[in-house]
Amino acid sequence: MSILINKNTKVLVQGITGRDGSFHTSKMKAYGTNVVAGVSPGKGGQLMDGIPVYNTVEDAVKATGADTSIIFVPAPLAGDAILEASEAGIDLVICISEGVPTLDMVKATNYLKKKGTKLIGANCPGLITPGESMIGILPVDIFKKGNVGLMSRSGTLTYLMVSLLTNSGLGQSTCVGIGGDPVAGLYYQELLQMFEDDPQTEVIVLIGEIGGDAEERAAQYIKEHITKPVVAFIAGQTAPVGKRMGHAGAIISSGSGTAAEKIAAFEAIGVPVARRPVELPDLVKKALADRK
Amino acid sequence: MSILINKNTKVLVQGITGRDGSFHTSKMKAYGTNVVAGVSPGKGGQLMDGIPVYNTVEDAVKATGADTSIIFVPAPLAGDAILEASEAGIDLVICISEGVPTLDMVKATNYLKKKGTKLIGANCPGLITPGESMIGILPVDIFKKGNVGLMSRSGTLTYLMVSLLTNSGLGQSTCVGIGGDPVAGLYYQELLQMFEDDPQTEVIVLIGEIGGDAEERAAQYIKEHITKPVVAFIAGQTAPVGKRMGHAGAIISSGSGTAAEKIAAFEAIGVPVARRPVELPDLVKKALADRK
Amino acid sequence: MKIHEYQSKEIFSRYSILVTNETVCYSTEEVVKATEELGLPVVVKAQVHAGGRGKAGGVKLARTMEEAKNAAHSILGMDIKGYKVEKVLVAQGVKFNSEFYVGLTIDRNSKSVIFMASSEGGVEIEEVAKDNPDAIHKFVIDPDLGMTAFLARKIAFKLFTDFALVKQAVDLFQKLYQIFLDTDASLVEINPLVVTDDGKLLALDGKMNFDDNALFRQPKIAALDEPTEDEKKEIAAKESGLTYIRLDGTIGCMVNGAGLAMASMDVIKYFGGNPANFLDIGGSSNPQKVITAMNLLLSDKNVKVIMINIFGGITRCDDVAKGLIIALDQMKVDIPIVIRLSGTNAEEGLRIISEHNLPTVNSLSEAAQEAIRLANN
Amino acid sequence: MKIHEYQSKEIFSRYSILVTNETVCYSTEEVVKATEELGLPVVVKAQVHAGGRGKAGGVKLARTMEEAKNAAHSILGMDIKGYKVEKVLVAQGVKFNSEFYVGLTIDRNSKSVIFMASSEGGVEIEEVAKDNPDAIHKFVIDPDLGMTAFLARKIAFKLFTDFALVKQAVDLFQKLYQIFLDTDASLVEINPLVVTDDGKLLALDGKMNFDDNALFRQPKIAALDEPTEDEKKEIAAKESGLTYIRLDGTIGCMVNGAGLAMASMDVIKYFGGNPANFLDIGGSSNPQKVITAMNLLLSDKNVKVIMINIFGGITRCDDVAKGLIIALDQMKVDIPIVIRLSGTNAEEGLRIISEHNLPTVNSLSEAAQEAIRLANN
Repeated sequence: MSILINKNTKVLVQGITGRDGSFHTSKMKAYGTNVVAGVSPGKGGQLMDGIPVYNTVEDAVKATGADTSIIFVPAPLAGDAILEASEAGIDLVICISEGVPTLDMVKATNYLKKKGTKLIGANCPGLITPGESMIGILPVDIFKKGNVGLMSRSGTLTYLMVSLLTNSGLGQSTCVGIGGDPVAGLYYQELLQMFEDDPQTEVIVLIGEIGGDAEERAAQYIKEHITKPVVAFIAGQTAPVGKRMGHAGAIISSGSGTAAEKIAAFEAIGVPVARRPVELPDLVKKALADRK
Repeated sequence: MSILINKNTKVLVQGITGRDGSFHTSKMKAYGTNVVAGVSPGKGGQLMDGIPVYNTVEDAVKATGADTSIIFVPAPLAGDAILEASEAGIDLVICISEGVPTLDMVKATNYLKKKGTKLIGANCPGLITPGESMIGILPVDIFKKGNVGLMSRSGTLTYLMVSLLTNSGLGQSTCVGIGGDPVAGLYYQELLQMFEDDPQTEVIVLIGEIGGDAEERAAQYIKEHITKPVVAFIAGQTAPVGKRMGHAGAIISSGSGTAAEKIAAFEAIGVPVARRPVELPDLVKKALADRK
Repeated sequence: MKIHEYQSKEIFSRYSILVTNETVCYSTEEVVKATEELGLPVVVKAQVHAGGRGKAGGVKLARTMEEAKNAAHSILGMDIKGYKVEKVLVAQGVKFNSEFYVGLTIDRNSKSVIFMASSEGGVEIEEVAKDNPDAIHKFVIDPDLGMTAFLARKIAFKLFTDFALVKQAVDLFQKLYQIFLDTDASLVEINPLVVTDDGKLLALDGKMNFDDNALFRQPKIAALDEPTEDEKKEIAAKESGLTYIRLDGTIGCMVNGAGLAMASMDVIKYFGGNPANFLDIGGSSNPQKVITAMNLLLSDKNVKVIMINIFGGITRCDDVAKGLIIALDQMKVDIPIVIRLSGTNAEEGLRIISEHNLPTVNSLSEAAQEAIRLANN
Repeated sequence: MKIHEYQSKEIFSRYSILVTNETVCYSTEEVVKATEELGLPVVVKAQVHAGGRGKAGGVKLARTMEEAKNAAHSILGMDIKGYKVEKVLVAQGVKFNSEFYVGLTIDRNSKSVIFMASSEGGVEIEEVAKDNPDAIHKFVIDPDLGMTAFLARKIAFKLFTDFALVKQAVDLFQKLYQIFLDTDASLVEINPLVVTDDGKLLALDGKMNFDDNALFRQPKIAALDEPTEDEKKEIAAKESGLTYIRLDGTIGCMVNGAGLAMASMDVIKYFGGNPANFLDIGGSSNPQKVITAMNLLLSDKNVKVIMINIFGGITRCDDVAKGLIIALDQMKVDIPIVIRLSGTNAEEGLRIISEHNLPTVNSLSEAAQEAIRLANN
């Protein structure tokens, strides 16, 4: 088992003929991801790395039965692409595009909620169920099948964390990059519940960062609903107030959204927080050993 | 039994302090309708005919548990009033106001659908379950408890029809004025199903008029889903093309929406159509006698 | 409310939709001048609030100045479905190689704005709807999303294969939807939408109708109204709280309620008579309203008899009867009147009317038959 | 992106929201002239992109011309939280009897625009949020409905009992939401919103921030940007595909990825060092980007050592190493560099770097400790 995706997931790539879209499509395909279709308006009828390209998501879904979509279109068009995927009946949308206007995400997330479509991102590296399916831009070599469920607001930091886990013999069930934007799709709460419900996952790693209060809310949710052990890391302990640290959502606004608050929230409910990335594997091992 | 309303329905009046609102509130109350609250922004705290007035629907619902709302506010404000009622958790909204802009109704009906709120109108006379509750501007004296379920796009024509039925000894389960606007709330299809499911109702009267193809769709629905006898009347056999006959929705557009088409649609599926109002009671009696 | 083609295209232009170069003209001289400025060929088109101008001879292509002059001469003053042509639109001839239909309207069933598109442009869409309904693509627009780029693309791919045209169409469709919302339209139509020889989408003709209920918040649109004489009467009636529509029969009708008014006309027709009008006086017993209504009926010289049909509901029949008596006392009515009252306090109302020596009848059928008898006298 | 108070109020004015009569001034002379025109009393307010102006002495009431002059003199040139005051706003004094707070922002949790309102206006809202959170009313705005009249009324009734004020507030709140949407704002705030002596709602102060991701479609807003020198550097970096934020430490950091960059800074801090900056060079191995990044780091005179931390993902470490070598070959770097590579092809990358006699370390902790040692040398 795993969460969200597995080897049967039928993937559609929106923006498949673009530079990033075509590059990562080939990478995904090479990993074994079941990429069934691409969409690129005006390029319907072409083939990209053997994958049929359609003008609209509706056409692609009708022709191939794709149930999951990954979006590589430029940020100004990403909100529309998310809506198109949802309207065409896609179940899970992964938006890689960085720089999507927040109000576009407000509109998109609101619509997807009504339609029951799940979204990951925008501004995220995607997700992977090691050995089965990778939908995103993740470096597949560092992942290994196992029982750690991981979610993170960051990209390369996640790769570092996953490397450390894998090198310590800790494989992963599913790793989800939830993205660095203030308004995004699936977040800690939903993913915590999915990992809780996933038999393969035995321990959950949550990698947060400054900005907003999602980590505090996650702590509350863990306290009330999660029985599996959780280990956390929070980036940005040295970030100044009022500056966006690379991610649009990583900003401390007048005294709220600091790493210290988030770390305190987790530790208050008994979730260990690694102070440095290198501490993570041991904390995970300890959590596994300590669990009832 | 009855449909939509009964003596337990707790009614809130939006626009209770206006000329029409106050007049008809007293009429409803006199009939025995359970009017529990009124709303009139800026007049919260007052009493109208003994009924407490609130500034917002939310306040009124919290204080009184009202589940049904009737709207008497001026047409430009009616769309907002419908939304307010729905957002505050009202189950059934009856909008009397005439002249509501169509795009306001598009917005309102779309929102209500998502919220699961039922709407009757706008531009309608309301509805009555004789002997239990009247929510609208209907002349209560002509109604009599019985087994005819009636729905109509018209006001005074309905009163005439109901008089004829009552005078012939045919009482009514519930009579619903669905209103004369092109975009309206509950329509034939939903009400036909409610009457079908209502044990008290033994025969259904449908009073239609020119404009749109709702009657044709109703005929199709009756054919497929309704087992109880239905009798119809269609107003506007002499209406010219391209003119709105009083009701915003009563217009024959380039050859569609004529009375002849609607009558033909009903007769094609065996629903008798009265040519003159006076023929209705006998057709209803015959339908009751003929039913299996 | 309807507006003329040229007014619709002025609105399109404001949203940067490409339309023909064109000028409105009120005389043959103006047509000549406009043709000189625009250059030949031109198309001269009657500007009236009626469909089927082409079939009626209201649209003419002019390849020479002589033809332009003749077109102007023959079209100006022409009568199209009861509308007198007082102005024509002189539009620069455009070379194009395909014609499409696009339109937006309200769909009662989905309770939404609907977008219609067809490759069979340039002909009356009602005919396409009858002969080849599958040729019209219909798309319900989700009010929460509006005309998204992806929906516009989905529609555009139904009409075009050339992606350059698809991109133009996406922009055009989004603008049309915006126009629909911004103006509280009930219909926005381009027919035909053409692809010009240089690959541009251009609105060769345009049509817009508006939601009368929303005109209060659309003062700029309301200002475009050009009612005919009959429509002016209808508007004046509306301002007095009456709904009046003139027809061509001999029996003037005065009824309370729109549905009942239609049913009353139907009953007259059923017995072989012809109603002279639709007239709904609403729910009031105000004598002034009755006087206004009477004056409306009497202003129609075809009216031979007046049939009054009132159903007392919230309004009591005795009140209505009193209003009627006061009204009739104050004016001279020299044609017969048939009065039928029923509903709340009908007996009392009938008594009041009888006391004033006015004829009353007991049923709508009787009223209609009596009115027909009197009209045929 | 932030704009000044006076710019926010100019936008409010365009939507017919009442603001104080006011003039922006760049010198004491201009302040005197503005005061003459506006009439005494006036309020002189520093225009800088920093909160807490009042506490810093950047806002002064002037009842006489002398006071106005003094206020201008003391405020112009003042430093507020690192921002030099180059202009002041001279605003006509307004008599008012109550102060409120209203603001709109994005709520991450509900993924919607949220409206905040409080009767405790005129003080910093963050303080109210801490001391008396119940005094702030929060309303999530349904994106499908927007700021409906009923929602605006619901909010207004929380602040006002006088219905005349409620009606004004409804209009004001709907306009503020429209401004938020129209400008792709991330924050719109009026604090305080006052009730003037003649019963009008007036924005005494105004604040707006904007979504950087949406500036591409907001050219008028983007044109209002007035970056400081540090911010100009950040913007220039952004244009080269880098995210750079200057801090006040001594260890220059160059990292790929925002989260990793933050974590690297945190590790430096963990071992007692101080990062000089946040610098995310993204996912590229382009030598030009490395050169630009190096130049950014070297332009900061506080930087004593450079720590490079790269995690190879899709980008391979050997490619990054080659980019680094080319970059370092092309420029003179006279401070020590500590390089840490890991992830895809890290070994090959480290070999390439070692061949060029550059120091490499094996872990982030080691890199941080080595950098601190070198910085303290």
